[in-house]
Amino acid sequence: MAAVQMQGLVKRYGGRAVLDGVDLEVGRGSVCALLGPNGAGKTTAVRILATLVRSDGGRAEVAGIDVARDPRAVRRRIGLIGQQPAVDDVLGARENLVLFARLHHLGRRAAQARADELLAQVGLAGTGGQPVRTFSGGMRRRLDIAAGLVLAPEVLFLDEPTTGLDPAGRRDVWDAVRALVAGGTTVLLTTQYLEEAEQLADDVCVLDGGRVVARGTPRELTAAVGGDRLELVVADPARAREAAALAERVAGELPVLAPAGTGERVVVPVARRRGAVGAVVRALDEAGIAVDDLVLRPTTLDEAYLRITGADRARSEVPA
Amino acid sequence: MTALRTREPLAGRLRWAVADAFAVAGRDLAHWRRQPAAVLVGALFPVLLLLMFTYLLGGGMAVPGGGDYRDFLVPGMLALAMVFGVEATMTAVVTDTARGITDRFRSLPMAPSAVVAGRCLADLASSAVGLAVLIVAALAIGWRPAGVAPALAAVGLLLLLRVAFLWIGVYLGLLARDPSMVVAVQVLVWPFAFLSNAFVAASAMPGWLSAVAEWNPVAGTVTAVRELFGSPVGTGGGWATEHAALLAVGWPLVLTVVFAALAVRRFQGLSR
Amino acid sequence: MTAVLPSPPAVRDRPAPPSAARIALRRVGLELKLFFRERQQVVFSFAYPVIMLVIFAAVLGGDERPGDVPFTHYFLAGIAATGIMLTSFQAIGTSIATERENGQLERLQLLGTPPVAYFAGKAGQVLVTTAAQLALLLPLAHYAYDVPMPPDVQHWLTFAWVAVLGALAGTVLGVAVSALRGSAASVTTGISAFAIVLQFFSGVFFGFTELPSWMQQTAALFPLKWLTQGMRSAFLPEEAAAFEVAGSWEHGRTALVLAAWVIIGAVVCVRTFRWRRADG
Amino acid sequence: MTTTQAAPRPGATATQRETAVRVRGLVKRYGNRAVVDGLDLDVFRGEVFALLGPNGAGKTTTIEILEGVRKPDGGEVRVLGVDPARGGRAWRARLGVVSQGEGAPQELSVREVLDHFAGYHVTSRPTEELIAAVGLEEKAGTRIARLSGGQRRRLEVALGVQGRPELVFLDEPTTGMDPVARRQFWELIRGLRADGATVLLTTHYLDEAAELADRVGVIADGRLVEVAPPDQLGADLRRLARVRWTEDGAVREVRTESPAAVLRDLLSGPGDVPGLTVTRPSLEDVYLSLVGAPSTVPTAPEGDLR
Repeated sequence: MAAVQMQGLVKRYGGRAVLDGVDLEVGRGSVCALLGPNGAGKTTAVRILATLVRSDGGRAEVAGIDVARDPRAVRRRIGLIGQQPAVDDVLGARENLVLFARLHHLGRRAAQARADELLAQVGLAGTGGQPVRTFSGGMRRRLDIAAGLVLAPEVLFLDEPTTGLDPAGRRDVWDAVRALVAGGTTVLLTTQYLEEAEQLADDVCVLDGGRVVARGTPRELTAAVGGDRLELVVADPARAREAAALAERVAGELPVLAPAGTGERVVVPVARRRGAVGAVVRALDEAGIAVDDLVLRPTTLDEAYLRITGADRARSEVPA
Repeated sequence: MTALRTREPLAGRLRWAVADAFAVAGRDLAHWRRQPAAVLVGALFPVLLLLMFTYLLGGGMAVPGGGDYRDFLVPGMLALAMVFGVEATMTAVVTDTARGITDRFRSLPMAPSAVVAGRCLADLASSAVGLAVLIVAALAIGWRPAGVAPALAAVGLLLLLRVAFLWIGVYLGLLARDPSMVVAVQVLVWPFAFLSNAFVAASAMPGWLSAVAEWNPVAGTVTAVRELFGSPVGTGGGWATEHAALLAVGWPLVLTVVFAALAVRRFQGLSR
Repeated sequence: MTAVLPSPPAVRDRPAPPSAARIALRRVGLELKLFFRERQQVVFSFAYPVIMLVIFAAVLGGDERPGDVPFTHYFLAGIAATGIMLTSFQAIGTSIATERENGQLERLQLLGTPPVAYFAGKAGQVLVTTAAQLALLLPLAHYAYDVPMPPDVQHWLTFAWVAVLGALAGTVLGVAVSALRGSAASVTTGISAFAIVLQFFSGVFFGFTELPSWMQQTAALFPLKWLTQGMRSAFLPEEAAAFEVAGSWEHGRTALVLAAWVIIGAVVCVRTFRWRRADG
Repeated sequence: MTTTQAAPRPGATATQRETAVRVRGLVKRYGNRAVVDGLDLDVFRGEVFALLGPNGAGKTTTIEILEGVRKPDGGEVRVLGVDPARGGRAWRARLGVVSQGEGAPQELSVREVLDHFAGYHVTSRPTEELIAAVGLEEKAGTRIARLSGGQRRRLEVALGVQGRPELVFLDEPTTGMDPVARRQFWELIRGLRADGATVLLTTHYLDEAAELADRVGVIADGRLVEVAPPDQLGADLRRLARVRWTEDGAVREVRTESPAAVLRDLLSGPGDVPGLTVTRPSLEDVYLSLVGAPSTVPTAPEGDLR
């Protein structure tokens, strides 16, 4: 059964359709990343699912419950971490968390204990009673995330959760999300940071202009755009062309030459043909071309995304 | 998939609604602890006004039907202090909405009523403190209530008035997009205050204005509280003055019902 | 859609930045545009003096003030002064506190905007809105309540310089109080409370001579008292001067105090102006 | 399918090493906590310098001191040859700043904001050109209050480069921008650089630093702990490659300094090696180990063949 389900979801603001018939399903215990340009309707979709906004058409269910019909039952099962930190800035970090824990109906003791745990988890344990007003953007963000995790929710909505966080903070958040998912939580995540989607998401859904323009696993999306590529740096730049020619013969596609730090970099698209990597390496070895560096890297989701929503605006539907 | 509705027993839900309301109110009380100056200024402003009016108008103002102007003014000021509370409520609501706290509450499994009930509790508590300060100040300049029991009844009526203005504040707070609207309300509260019997007896005003002042939502409370405190009432006046006690209960109830309904509608409108 | 900016010439020796006056002019345009886009603000700025005039005229219309001056005549001067205070002091103090809180001033600082140009923008907006407000109030007072307008050119001139100096002094006072610590909301509340108390002290609602002397002396430190007195000198007959505290209109002193507020205040504000919120 | 590599970086070869920003022993304390604690920094004219570091490491404070809006407690600072604390308007006019705040009036449209602030510079870039450069064409008539966070960020960037600055400070400029906007921003920065402007930016996106910067500096605990071109940062760490493949349904991994040799061994047998990848520590791995955060960088070769 799907933990999150949207069918033909429509939302208009002043005649303009922000969501224009969105269908999406997120399986229980999985992570789905909602991607799309600024203003594509991602936040609106999350706010509808989190019962903050009513849709103008279509249906949305969270944990099997219609969000319009029984919002309170939905609220008991969700956690929301919105784009703007929503915490009381007169109070301190701990006071905030105790308040939210109390509103999740934890007892006084339990609320305080939970607050302390969360503070330690997001690295704010040392802030004492300092009012949140004096926090930096990153600290506020961490507090906001802690506030969304008071109880492990059945479904967690994360709206650009790591915006403004440093790489270490980002990894902390990812770890926290993974731990929740391991415990059975379903996560719907929006992000502008595609590595985040690659790291966390089982499924990716790209929104553009209020519609779903692509959907699939990160692997499927990247495969639809292009396969892996093999990047080699040959020790002797003079033999780069030779290496490229060899690679072309073996892999069957035209490699690209580009100068690298010490030698010459050859980029060989390998279109996921099994054995191509081994064949290229073997052929080079036989020809006596020494390889300094060799990296096989998949086409990134970035590249796939840019193709899907990017400059050419060519919309490619990817079969799910 | 059929929606599974979990029905908690009513008693349990009620208990949580109360607990949630206290948790929300507790947050405001924590604000007091952190910003005592703001609370102090709020409480002292009506005191300042009381002293100023007593001092300024005390000599020249004759109270129709006799009596000391100071004794006439104190109940009026007490009622106006409740009216001024509208600004505090509005500011709190606007700020919470602007900061996303309202949305945070709306996404929590708490009782939706607790957001407002908590606001109610906290604001009533702060108004009660304000009343106490103002009464002490009035006692200090020589005003004396008639007895303890009627005085308590008067305080009850005043807080009832505060409830009405609380709802007006909640509604206006939800209506306002940014804090600059609060200034507008702060300024417009004054004409409202002058158009009542708080400073001048309604009977001392010219024709149509006298009627307006008599039917002002505060007027019933002011007159009833004057009677309860045994302060001069300012004679004359029509039906409205005769039935002050009725209006003192009726007006706040009507206002509460109307503005609570508007506020709830507006609150639900947030999800548009 | 890939747009690379075309190359500008590599300028090392760039010409001097635009003058403070030019930026000030731009600020005035911007401030006016912003003011009139905030509809509620416009309505209440213009409505408040009118409402107060109507109410007070109705409540106390029969009264007379010292020197047999009908209440409405006396009160128009007060309410015109209050209106000016509202559009200058109160509006400016509130808006600067808000702009500081939401980071608009930070941008101006980074652009190297001279504070004086920023103030000038505010002042320009104040002068325009004050003029509009008075243009609404005076005809109403004249046609609905028979309040006489200044009888001759000289009185109109008095009215003009008092209004302009008063508006400018109010602006400076607004800039000064915006520096109070705390959130924009708390500064706003503080400013409103201060404005109301100042109105009572300065003889807007009551005859100034009826006030206790400590209030008179406190009020004399702030522009509103002088503004109100100056307005009375423009609207009331010469004989009424006898009932002022000093027994005369004190034009010289009024000009002096208001100008001092404008000049000394502006210098102090330029020196001490904070573009950012204080840390912590 | 064709792949292109990033353009070569001529900046590294330039011999003029004139500094646009020069900092020695910078100290800034809040209370008794030193946020910046003896920082040295040189940014050369014409280069793009990326400052990396954890939240709270002192990046923003440093930049604000360079902008002259915060006073240092110690050390020497020169920006375009001028002490920022004494920089006048002529000095400021040579700077462009994109701070973390948002300073545009909410009631104005994108175009109105740009038109207004154009008047603060002697030579401003034309509004339409700026709007196109940050990809806000469709939002040009929209009021700021209705823009999304990422769109506001783009406007801030446009405002920051409006006055054709010689030196641009960008504090987390792309936070909240979508990937397309981010790439557009990269183009914009490359354009500035090509025109000879100096750029100092902070970012939490290491791909951005790798893409744009001639040199990267990592700040930790208020000091600069390493400065190098992005592909040379943490050279020791990077020498270790990780070779992975699948064997009997399990993932095997070898960490080595000479992946080619391992590959030769692996591929010497007949048939294919499924799931074969060779990766080197990314800039992010290097960065995390520099700032002392737990990372996945191996410290010594481990694992064995068969």
